[in-house]
Amino acid sequence: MRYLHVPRPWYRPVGLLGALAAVLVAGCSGPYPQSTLEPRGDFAAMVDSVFMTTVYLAAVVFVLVEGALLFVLFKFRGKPSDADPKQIHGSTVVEIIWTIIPAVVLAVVAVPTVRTIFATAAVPATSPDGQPPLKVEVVGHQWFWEFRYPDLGITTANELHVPIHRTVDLRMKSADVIHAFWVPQFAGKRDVFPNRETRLWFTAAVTGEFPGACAEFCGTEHARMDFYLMVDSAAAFTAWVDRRHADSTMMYTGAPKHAADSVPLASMDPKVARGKQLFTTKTCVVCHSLSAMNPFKDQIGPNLSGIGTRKMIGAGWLPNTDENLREWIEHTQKVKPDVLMKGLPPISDDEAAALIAYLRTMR
Amino acid sequence: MATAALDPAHATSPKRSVLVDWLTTVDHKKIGILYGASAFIFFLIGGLEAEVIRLQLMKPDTHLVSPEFYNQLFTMHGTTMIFLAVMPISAMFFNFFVPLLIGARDVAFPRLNAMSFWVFLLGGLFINASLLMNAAPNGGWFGYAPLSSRQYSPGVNMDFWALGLQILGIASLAAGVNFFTTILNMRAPGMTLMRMPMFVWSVLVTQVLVLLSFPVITIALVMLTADRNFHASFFSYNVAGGDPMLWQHLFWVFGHPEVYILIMPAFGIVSEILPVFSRKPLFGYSAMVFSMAFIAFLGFGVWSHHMFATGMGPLADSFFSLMTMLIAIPTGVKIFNWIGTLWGGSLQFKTPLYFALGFIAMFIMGGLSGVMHAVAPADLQQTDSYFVVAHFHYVLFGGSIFSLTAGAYYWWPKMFGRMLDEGLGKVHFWLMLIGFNLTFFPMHFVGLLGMPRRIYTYPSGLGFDGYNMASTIGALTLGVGFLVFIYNVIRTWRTGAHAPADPWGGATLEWAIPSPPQEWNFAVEPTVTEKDALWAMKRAAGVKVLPEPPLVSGKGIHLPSPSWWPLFTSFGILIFMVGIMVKGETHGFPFGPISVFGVLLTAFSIFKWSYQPVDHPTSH
Amino acid sequence: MSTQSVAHDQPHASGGKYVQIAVILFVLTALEVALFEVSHEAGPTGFGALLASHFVVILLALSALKFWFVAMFYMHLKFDLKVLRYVFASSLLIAVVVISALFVLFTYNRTLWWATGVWK
Amino acid sequence: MTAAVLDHDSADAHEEHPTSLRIDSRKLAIWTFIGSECLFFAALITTFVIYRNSHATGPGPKDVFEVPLVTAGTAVLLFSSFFVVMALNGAQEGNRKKLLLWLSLTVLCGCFFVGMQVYEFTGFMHKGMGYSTNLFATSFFTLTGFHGTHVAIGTLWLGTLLKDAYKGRIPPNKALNLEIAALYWHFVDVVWIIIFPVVYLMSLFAK
Ligand code: HEA
Ligand code: HEA
Ligand code: HEC
Ligand code: CUA
Ligand SMILES: [Cu+2]
Repeated sequence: MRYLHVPRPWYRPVGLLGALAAVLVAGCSGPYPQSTLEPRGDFAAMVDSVFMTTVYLAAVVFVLVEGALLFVLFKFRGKPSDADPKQIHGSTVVEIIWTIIPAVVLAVVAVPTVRTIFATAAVPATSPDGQPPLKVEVVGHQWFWEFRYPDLGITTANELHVPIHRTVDLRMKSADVIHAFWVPQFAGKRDVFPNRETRLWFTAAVTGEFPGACAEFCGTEHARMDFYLMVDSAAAFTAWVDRRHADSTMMYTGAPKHAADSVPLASMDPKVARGKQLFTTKTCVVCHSLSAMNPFKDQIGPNLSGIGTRKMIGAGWLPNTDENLREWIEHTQKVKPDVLMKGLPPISDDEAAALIAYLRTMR
Repeated sequence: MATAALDPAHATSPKRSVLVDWLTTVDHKKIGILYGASAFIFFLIGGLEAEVIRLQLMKPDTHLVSPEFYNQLFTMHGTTMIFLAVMPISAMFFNFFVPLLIGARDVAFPRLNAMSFWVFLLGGLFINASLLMNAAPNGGWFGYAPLSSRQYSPGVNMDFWALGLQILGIASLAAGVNFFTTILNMRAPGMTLMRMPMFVWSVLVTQVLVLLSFPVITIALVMLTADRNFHASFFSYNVAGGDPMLWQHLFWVFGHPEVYILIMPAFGIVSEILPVFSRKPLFGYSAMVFSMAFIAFLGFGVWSHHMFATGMGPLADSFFSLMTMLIAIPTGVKIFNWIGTLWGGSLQFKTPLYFALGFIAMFIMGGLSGVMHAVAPADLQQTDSYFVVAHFHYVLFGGSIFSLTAGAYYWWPKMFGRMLDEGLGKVHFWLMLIGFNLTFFPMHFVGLLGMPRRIYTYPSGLGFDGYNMASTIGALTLGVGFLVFIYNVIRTWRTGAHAPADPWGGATLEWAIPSPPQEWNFAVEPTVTEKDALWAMKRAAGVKVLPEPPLVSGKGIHLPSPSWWPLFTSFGILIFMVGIMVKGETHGFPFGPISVFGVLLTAFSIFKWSYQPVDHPTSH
Repeated sequence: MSTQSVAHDQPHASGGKYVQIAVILFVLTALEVALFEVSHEAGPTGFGALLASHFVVILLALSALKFWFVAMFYMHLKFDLKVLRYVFASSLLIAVVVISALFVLFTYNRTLWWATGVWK
Repeated sequence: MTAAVLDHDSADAHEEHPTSLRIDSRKLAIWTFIGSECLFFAALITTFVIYRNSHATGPGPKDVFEVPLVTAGTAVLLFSSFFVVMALNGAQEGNRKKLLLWLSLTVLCGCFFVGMQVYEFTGFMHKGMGYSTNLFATSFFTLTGFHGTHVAIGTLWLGTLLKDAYKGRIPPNKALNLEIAALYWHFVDVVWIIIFPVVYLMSLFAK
């Protein structure tokens, strides 16, 4: 079985970078959920280890060279009246020495670098849990993330669920401009392009909720193109997948179990029923699907399956409260200017409340 | 001064108003000052943009500026600082000092030189005009396609950027040809290549980089303009299969050499200052020359280190990783040789030395974070985070700006004939050193803690808050530092001590002539017998400072005559580009009447120019 | 204005030489086109096919040769100052390196990565 | 900017101050410029090579290229290189007749080449290949158009020199004026030497 990473304390590198750093860190207390210094998966751990090698070496070089500089400053202070010092023009021997030493240092860095490049290049054939890697298609949109699980037949947005100890095999592309997928605690960045597929992989070693972000400048709302990585236990993941399958609307599967849709309109909570109608009349349905098994690809808006219980809305930006949801639905362009959710008919507080009630049934 | 009456330029040339004088000047010193003044104003604009950026990022969830305006701010900040501040401030030193350092009367092509300046200025004004129209470029300083394509950037914002950079490129290429030729061909007798001051070497290497890298961005910009305005699709995938990666490659084939264009002159300036203030020649002259040439050469083989996250595959990643690391070796050689120069010297702690030492100390840090970027897997975590922002400000500000400031304090007396105040200079230095580190050191941390760059705000709860607050305080400190500098300049402009010809005990030829130099530089052409030509002369004369050179009449010395044509040519070029933007959206014939007029004006001016006699004796 | 600064009296090629070069260049171009025709029409085997399989290389070599003749003789690099040769040669070197590197990056980019296996 | 605008500094225009390399600054400058131009065309050629097979929409190389026409253009350009070198020879010898003859031939060749391209391009348009029809077309037009612009500028430049020569303003001691233009002209020729096989012959050859 492959080595699974045990998280290291976040303060470890800080000690290296000196007193100033310590002062700064003291002033800036954690936690640091998006830190690259706390790897929680194998890919990030490999990267972290080669990074730490360079940090240590750089620290040594830094201390020696800056030390030499400081020494010179204090040692060779002169006065205007001093006689000229000895005029030295150089020394070949010294020159050769200080060419070779850095070369050696760099060779020491180069070896783990190349090794890690190759080690991280290809996705492992099997996961530590013995299963084949979980395929996920990532699609970057201005400005949200779409995640498709081709083998499970489901689509979701802005919340990537993966099981612990299962290697995730990400195949990524963009629906418009270039974005970059980044969950710092699990893997480095990978750009997503409109015209080619890029790949990335990682295996989560702990469960929990971890923020991720778009790291390539992609237009007005680049700052707010975040998402969450949800690492579930194996059982929780299976439950989540079942839920997604079951929660698909009648339209597509004919046999929904949980969603409000399974209840005939007449017997539904009237507010929910109204929301369900509004979802169509207010054109939401044009851009959004409520079904994780939506066969229509490339919709304009994020898939809303399970939106009722998602942690965040607005691409990992706003907590998913009724209040925020209402703001979002009524004043999208104020909450997040320029997003493509525009041109909706005006929506009153009442209607928004109904819509929210309906969306809350999407669990 | 008694000799003032002898000044023949005023005695005999036809009386021209001051304005006309500056508009038509071909004197490399005046052009240098023009470069410096415009570039400094652009620097203040870029700095002000940075201050707004910092105020916006001071606290989480701030809404000081809109997301759209924030994007314009950092794009303009980056573009301004690189193309309109650091490059032209360097150009100020090239212009003013290269001819003086090599003992020449002027550059090889004085009118071309004037044109370079005017094209640069008009290009800079053109880009900045977009701010007034509320349509400043908003796609980042490397304008990645397809975000910069018409589809995703429908306004004129990125037209300003693409066409503006195109204009600036023309200025740089013309200057590149000019200075390359000047340095190789206009040296005073005896000034062999290996006797040239290190600054001149750095300029030569810089020009080689300009000449070989700017054409690539020119073509890339032509293609971007074609995409945006002529319905092409070089970089937009959706129309006919174009590849956004091509833009990235072309941009960085230019972009990486460009960062060395920004740092080479800084290397040169420091290499001039350290010997003078340690009273000891530069350690390892030839190693310094070769390392610079080597850096420049390697600089053309590392561009893809900006693209590790694009997934180029392990072989390409490894190649570019290793090539990038190699650059640390020649750069290390330079650092060590500077320390070697100081070693055993008699350090005179004047302001220029402060800044030069600040440069070395800060640049090492920027270089080390550069090497961390070069480690491709680690860079996957660092790229597009604030760690990169920290890296490049350590090399650009800690490197280029520190060194250029050192150069300003060092050469100010020669340029303007007044000494800047030492006390204020040192206040400036400490404010800058502290402010700089307070601004940019925390960015290493906040980057590693996961803060992406180019975000207009961030939520609290990710641990970014304190670091950003520190950065903002640092940036304001930097601002105060520059206010002190401005105050210093204003205060000493009229009341500062008069600068003697050789205030620092200089090693190079510019200190042999009066401060400021007379129009013809050297009344008698110097003959050079050794490196550090002036030190050699002083040693031969057995003195520490040569006697003040008298102001002399330049009777009979031929100087290039002023000309309007460079200015008109520049306007032609500007009008051509504006024409593309204005008429950019029509099908059919790509160039509208405005562009055609621009081309005609350019052609006409060049024609008149090439038939205009080139020189006039200073008196008849 | 006297523009002719100190003349360096190196031997220049003569008119006769220029004619020779012109002929060579012409022949080489004809060769290129002929080569193109032959390999274009070529069947799967035989001399034509052999040529066809090395078409790109041969063509590049021929144009490099032409390039060399023009640069060396018509542009006088053979007789002129060494510096000029260095200026041109180093620019060409960088240009060729950049072209080749970009070509490789674009052509083999994906293969290099996917070739490492497992991506299926 | 071409060397037409490269003027002279007084300092090196005078005999008492020979230049450091003992050559005229303008000659060094034009070579520097040519070096820089190598990178211009490198970027353009790279783009073309990368995109030459991107013609899913609209015509591709096989549908439009006419080798005989371009061969003629190539030959003309090669000859013009020869002509201009002969003209320079004439100028250096002070042989005005020779100068005028060969120089006018050169200018004619330039005009012919530009004409050839205009004809070729119009033909392409008629075959349904506009500038933005597909990427092959766009990069083809950009590359050859850029080259064509160079030829046009060179022709204009040589034209003004022809006028000067006609007025007897190119005595042997000013042959350099022509030499510089000729260097530029040769370079433009040399670029075509690369373009012809790479763009035409090889694209036709590829599957
Ligand atoms: C003045 C400009 C300048 C300079 C000089 C440098 C110098 C270097 N840069 Fe930097 N760089 C930039 C400006 C500059 N850079 C900019 C603007 C960007 C960002 C662009 C953008 O995205 O907007 C960037 C980005 C950048 C990246 C891409 C990061 C990313 O976006 O993912 C990389 C990656 O390799 C890199 C590497 C280097 C290296 C290795 C050096 C080396 O040259 C440094 C060499 C110096 C030293 C190493 C220190 C001294 C040496 C010693 C004391 C010897 C001993 C040392 C060792 C043994 C290690 N730089
Ligand atoms: C030489 C180049 C250079 C220089 C000198 C600077 C100087 C500064 N830079 Fe900049 N910077 C870049 C080049 C440079 N930068 C580039 C290339 C980018 C990338 C852009 C992109 O992503 O596209 C960038 C991006 C960048 C960012 C990241 C933006 C983002 O990604 O969202 C930030 C954030 O803090 C920043 C800050 C600063 C600050 C505070 C200064 C300060 O050092 C400025 C100090 C100067 C002044 C303060 C002006 C002078 C003083 C006055 C005008 C007096 C008035 C002062 C007050 C009112 C206080 N810069
Ligand atoms: C024109 C297309 C369009 C229409 C119509 C539309 N939306 Fe959206 N919606 C979007 C887009 C695009 C986003 C992603 C915005 C972003 O975060 O960048 C979005 C995001 C959302 C989100 C947040 C999802 C998340 O996970 O971040 C909710 C909730 C939502 N829309 C609800 C609605 C409702 C309710 C309606 C109808 C009243 C509606 N939308 C109509 C395009 C649309
Ligand atoms: Cu998507 Cu930034
Ligand atoms: Cu770089």
